[in-house]
Amino acid sequence: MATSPSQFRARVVDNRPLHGGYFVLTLQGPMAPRPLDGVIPGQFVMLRGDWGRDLINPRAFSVLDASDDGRFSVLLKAYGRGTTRLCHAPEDEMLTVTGPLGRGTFDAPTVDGPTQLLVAGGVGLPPLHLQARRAAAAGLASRVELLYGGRDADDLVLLSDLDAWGIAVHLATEDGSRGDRGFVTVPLSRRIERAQARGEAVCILSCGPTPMLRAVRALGLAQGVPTALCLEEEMACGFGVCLGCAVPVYGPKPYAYCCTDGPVFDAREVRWS
Amino acid sequence: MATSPSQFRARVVDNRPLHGGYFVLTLQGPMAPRPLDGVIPGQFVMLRGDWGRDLINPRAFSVLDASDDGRFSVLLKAYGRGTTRLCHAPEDEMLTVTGPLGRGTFDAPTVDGPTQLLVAGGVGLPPLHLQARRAAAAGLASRVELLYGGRDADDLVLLSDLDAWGIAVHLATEDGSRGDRGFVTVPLSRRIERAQARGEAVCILSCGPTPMLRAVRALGLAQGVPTALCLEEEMACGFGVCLGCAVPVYGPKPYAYCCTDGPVFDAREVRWS
Amino acid sequence: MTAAPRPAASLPLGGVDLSCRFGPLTLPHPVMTASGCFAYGQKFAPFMDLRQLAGLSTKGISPRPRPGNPLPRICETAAGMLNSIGLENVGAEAFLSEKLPFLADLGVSVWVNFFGEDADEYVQCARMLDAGHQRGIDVLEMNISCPNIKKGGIEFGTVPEVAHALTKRCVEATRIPIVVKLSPNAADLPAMAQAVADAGAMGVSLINTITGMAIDVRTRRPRLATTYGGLSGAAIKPIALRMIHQVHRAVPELPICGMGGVGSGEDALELLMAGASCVQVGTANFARPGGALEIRDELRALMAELGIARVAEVIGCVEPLPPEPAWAPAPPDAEASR
Amino acid sequence: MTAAPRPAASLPLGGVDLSCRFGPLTLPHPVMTASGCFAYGQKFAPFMDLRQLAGLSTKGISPRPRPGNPLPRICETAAGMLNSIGLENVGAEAFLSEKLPFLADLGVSVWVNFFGEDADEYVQCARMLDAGHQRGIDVLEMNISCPNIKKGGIEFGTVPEVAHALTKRCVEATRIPIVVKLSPNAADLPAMAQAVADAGAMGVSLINTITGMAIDVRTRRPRLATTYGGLSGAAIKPIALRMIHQVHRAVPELPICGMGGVGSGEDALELLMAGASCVQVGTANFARPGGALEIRDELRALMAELGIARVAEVIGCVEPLPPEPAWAPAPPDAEASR
Ligand SMILES: Cc1cc2nc3c(=O)[nH]c(=O)nc-3n(C[C@H](O)[C@H](O)[C@H](O)COP(=O)(O)OP(=O)(O)OC[C@H]3O[C@@H](n4cnc5c(N)ncnc54)[C@H](O)[C@@H]3O)c2cc1C
Ligand SMILES: Cc1cc2nc3c(=O)[nH]c(=O)nc-3n(C[C@H](O)[C@H](O)[C@H](O)COP(=O)(O)OP(=O)(O)OC[C@H]3O[C@@H](n4cnc5c(N)ncnc54)[C@H](O)[C@@H]3O)c2cc1C
Ligand SMILES: Cc1cc2nc3c(=O)[nH]c(=O)nc-3n(C[C@H](O)[C@H](O)[C@H](O)COP(=O)(O)O)c2cc1C
Ligand SMILES: Cc1cc2nc3c(=O)[nH]c(=O)nc-3n(C[C@H](O)[C@H](O)[C@H](O)COP(=O)(O)O)c2cc1C
Ligand code: FES
Ligand code: FES
Repeated sequence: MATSPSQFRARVVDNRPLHGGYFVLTLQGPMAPRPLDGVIPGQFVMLRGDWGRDLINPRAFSVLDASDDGRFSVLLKAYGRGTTRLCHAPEDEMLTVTGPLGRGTFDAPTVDGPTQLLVAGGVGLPPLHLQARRAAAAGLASRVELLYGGRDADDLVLLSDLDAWGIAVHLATEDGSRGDRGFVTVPLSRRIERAQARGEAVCILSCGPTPMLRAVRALGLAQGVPTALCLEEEMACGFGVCLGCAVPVYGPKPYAYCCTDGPVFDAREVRWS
Repeated sequence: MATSPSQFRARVVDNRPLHGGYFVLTLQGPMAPRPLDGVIPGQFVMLRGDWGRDLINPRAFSVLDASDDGRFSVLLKAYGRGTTRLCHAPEDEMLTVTGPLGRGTFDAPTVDGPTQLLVAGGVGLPPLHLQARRAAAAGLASRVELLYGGRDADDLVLLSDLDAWGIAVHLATEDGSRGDRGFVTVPLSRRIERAQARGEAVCILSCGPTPMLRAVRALGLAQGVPTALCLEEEMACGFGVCLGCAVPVYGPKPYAYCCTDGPVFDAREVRWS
Repeated sequence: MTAAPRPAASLPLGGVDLSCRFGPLTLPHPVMTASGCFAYGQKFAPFMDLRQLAGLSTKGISPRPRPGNPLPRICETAAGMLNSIGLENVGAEAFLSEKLPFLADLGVSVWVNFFGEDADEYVQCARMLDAGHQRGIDVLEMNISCPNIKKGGIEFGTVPEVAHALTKRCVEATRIPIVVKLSPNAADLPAMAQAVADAGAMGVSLINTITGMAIDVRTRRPRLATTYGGLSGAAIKPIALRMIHQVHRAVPELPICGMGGVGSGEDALELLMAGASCVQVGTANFARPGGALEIRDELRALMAELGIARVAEVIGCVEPLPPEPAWAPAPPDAEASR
Repeated sequence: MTAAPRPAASLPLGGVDLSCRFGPLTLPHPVMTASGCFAYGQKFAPFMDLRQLAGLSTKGISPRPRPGNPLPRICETAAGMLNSIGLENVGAEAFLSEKLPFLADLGVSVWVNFFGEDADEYVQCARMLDAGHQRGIDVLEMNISCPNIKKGGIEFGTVPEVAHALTKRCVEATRIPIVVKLSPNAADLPAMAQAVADAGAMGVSLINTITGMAIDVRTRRPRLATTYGGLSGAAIKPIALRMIHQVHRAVPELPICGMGGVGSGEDALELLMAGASCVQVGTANFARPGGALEIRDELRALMAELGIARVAEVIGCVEPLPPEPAWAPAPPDAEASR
């Protein structure tokens, strides 16, 4: 687990448009201490610009990467008012950042642990991208594989990074323009079947739109594959005080909290129909 | 009176900082028809950026100038949230403009009419600046004189224009850093005395902060000088429908409307203590 | 984010029928303009084709002309504004002779908002305006909710029995259908709606502005001369939606004209889904004098996108989210799934 | 713009005394944090020095722990947000054993917000929390206004007689002073305030959230699982100011803890001038976890700028604007001035 969270100001040093409407927003935070040192895949930050009295709450974004020069980045796509503003944040704009947040995160891969199937969709890529980056840096590139789904080829971003790290990638697009035609569950079930056929231990780490996570969960549960889901719930605070980000769970209490207990949850624990 | 008002989009082509916190914001409006053709000194526009759900109403600004290439400008200073945003409006930002608005405006000077004493303060300069510009263009520069007050020398802007047009200028600053020390009423009463001493017919056209207008009104009434005041009232619509911009008056009805009956009113008519 | 988007085939723009009904009235689309935010219509002529509106509600009319309140009368607040105009108006007589002919010519639904300082004045006003029956006035919108007049106003708007009695007298005083504009300051809106429906109101309008205040800390004075004023704009939309929904659930057969913070086609659709049969655009007219028709166009485009063919389909259509699976200390198939 | 700025010599920052009183309590400054927006305090420790707060109000406590409402529980609105947390809390027992010791150590004013599902539960809760008397609990803030529980809640908050009886029973059940948090959904706030004051409440807190709703037009579902939720944030500040002012005018001796949209020192000063003796910061804590202390600093700076030496000087100081000169068809000295 990373250091305790703080709130700080950060400057936009780059806001790079990718294809498909995605942006990589890079921020320069303070240098001493560097608030995001030791950030773990799945952890997130809350971002807000000086937006005045409307858009009162900050928005949650998974950390895509944090480097030791105090910079860090997030992957964005315009969804509503807040993300639209952030996609247009010009260089040098100052944002207010709270983080790193989130306690429940992805387990790191190990030499003899199960192969980690990183299942991503849309803006759910960052925690898995960071997981892959860390795995590669630790010489464990072969222990993780990315399964990545989108609407079309344009909807799949940052693939060259995975290539560079030597990580196996399985793609799916709804229109068939790249990889399998269909949802990411198509390559995922094939991959699980293959693993089961040869007795390979695998686990699923997944992040993406909720309908995708539901399908991944169903598949993981049905196939008996340990499945960790990185959830998105509407958040006001991000640090456990508003109780807005409840996740229905099985367990001693009916709700857990996405921001402090998660955002990563065991698929069995999540109380979804 | 200028053409009937319309609402249109205009692009920021220049936002020039002057000293003292003032900005001249220049906008490019449509070309055919040019909405501000024939604008009269005292008329104004309502401006609003794409500000979302906060700052719901547009802000009123006197027209500083409108040229026949469809451009027009306003003089700004940061006062509250709206003017602060406009002072920072970057080039190419699109604003929504309604105008030209205001029916009651300043009378043009004439060869044999009274000398017009244009009494300005702060962001009240534009209608008088435009009045002076028009007078000069009509070869009547000698029929108008500008009396202009500010906190300090920095607070007096666009003076070189008046010089270039050959218009007499009398200045006053509260700290005495330029012109008379004190309020603009100091040079104004001196000028009125001089006029009265030599039997010169003068009238006052004034625009500026309300405390200044009160003082100018008191002076004008006391000296029996015809006085026209360009008022600022809080406005929601600018075209006579919200009834927010009421001006207390003597006359058949207790209130007139700054946006449609004004913004210029006869000082005698205004019901101020 | 548990609600899966409802799958719906989108429609061509032409496949959307915006026409709708408000009780006995048929409207070409559901977007009107709100009282006090549209004056008597004329001043919007430079900005829009008034004939394309579904209808409009006039500034509130009283039996005699009223001068309105001292200034300042308005001030902006977060995502809203306060006003204390004081129901300034030309009076019923001048309205009928000077303003109505222009409105009658437009061919849109003309709602005349009216009020009095006491019950007798309400009745008197309804009687005077009855002269507009079949001469241009389609609805009398009885404002029992204005926070800005001294006598009456508020009390009519908060006590069901008082509202019932007043409505009954006014309904009897005119042949023009009456729609009662309820006060959001009432504690029990459904009871108010039922009371005026029982008294013969054709429908209700809601919501009017909510009483609020702002202070200039530099002068230590209220920002409005009357201290209190009415809050309108985007800020109050959540309250409007709640009240429309409550009233629609409680008195489903009573048509509701909804208003409060409508500034886009999506806002309009939200109000319709909460239970409004049509909507009025108020404060948004100030910043966008042609806004009501833009909102109509946005509504059409959004309905097309969402595959909604007719307005009637969605009035009050909002339904609770499906329940979560029941909680248990362990997942139902904990063993099976291991 | 008729009000001339009040001339006042500015003060050095050190010339401002922020200390203030709330009934018998002395506070180092008037800025507390609000119930439900500050959990049990601990989670803010990474972001601020909690000891510098004037005080804090805990999440609402009930006799037994409560799990809270299904999701979604929150949604943003124009300059505000809706919540329907459902008063999730650890229960009085766990609060006393697990949360109170940490709070008691801070040396700030600890207000424990509490509620029950019915009158007996309220009394039971007050009795249980009485164990915190002189062990860290300074005030019991009785929430009779939560829109998010099924039984009780709203009704206690809108009928003066019911509120009076409930307050009386709770006051008798504990040695800790009781401050009643009133419902903004009540039609007559001054009557509510008088009723609870008569029953022995030390003061009142207002306002709680205002019941509202939002709809997702794509799914045709409410944005909150419970359909309705409570509106908070900047959007409601004008309503909070009006209610604080009304209650302060009607019951001037009753201390008011004000909240609703406070996000800056200027907002805090507005609430004080309307009649609050201290303020609580709610929703603003989410975006700015250290915000309450920033607001205190802004308040100090603003008071210095405006030459306000002590908080007590400005509580309820707002006064009506001076009247306009009387209207007449012609100016009083029309001839003289020609
Ligand atoms: C832990 C976590 C990590 C996330 N990581 C990313 C990321 O890396 N990249 C990215 O683009 N998006 C990410 N999201 C989603 C992102 O936070 C939302 O898309 C964003 O808040 C929407 O804000 P908006 O103003 O554009 O939308 P609006 O609909 O205008 O927002 C209204 C409110 O709803 C909330 N909201 C709406 N949708 C979501 C959602 N899906 N999740 C949470 N809150 C929501 C907003 O925060 C805001 O409070 C993440 C969300 C969570 C919870
Ligand atoms: C006819 C007319 C001409 C004007 N010409 C100019 C000009 O040329 N240059 C310039 O800088 N300013 C001018 N003003 C004043 C300008 O409109 C206000 O300063 C501006 O509206 C303040 O907005 P804000 O958001 O910065 O302030 P805020 O205080 O945040 O505004 C809140 C609300 O109050 C209104 N408001 C506040 N102060 C004034 C005021 N003095 N007059 C009218 N409304 C006010 C705003 O419009 C807004 O609705 C003019 C005003 C009028 C009525
Ligand atoms: C300046 C102003 C004046 C108003 N005058 C009236 C009125 O005379 N009669 C009335 O019933 N409502 C009046 N209203 C209320 C509006 O008709 C409408 O109910 C309310 O503003 C909410 O809608 P909105 O948020 O779209 O403005 C007025 C509102 C404003 C802002
Ligand atoms: C998420 C949330 C939870 C709340 N929970 C409580 C509560 O448990 N008890 C209570 O009395 N008020 C509760 N409130 C109301 C606040 O204490 C406060 O009265 C209200 O939000 C207005 O202040 P604000 O605009 O500063 O948020 C809650 C508010 C929010 C936003
Ligand atoms: S976002 Fe506030 S508790 Fe999780
Ligand atoms: S600003 Fe609306 S009537 Fe003048």
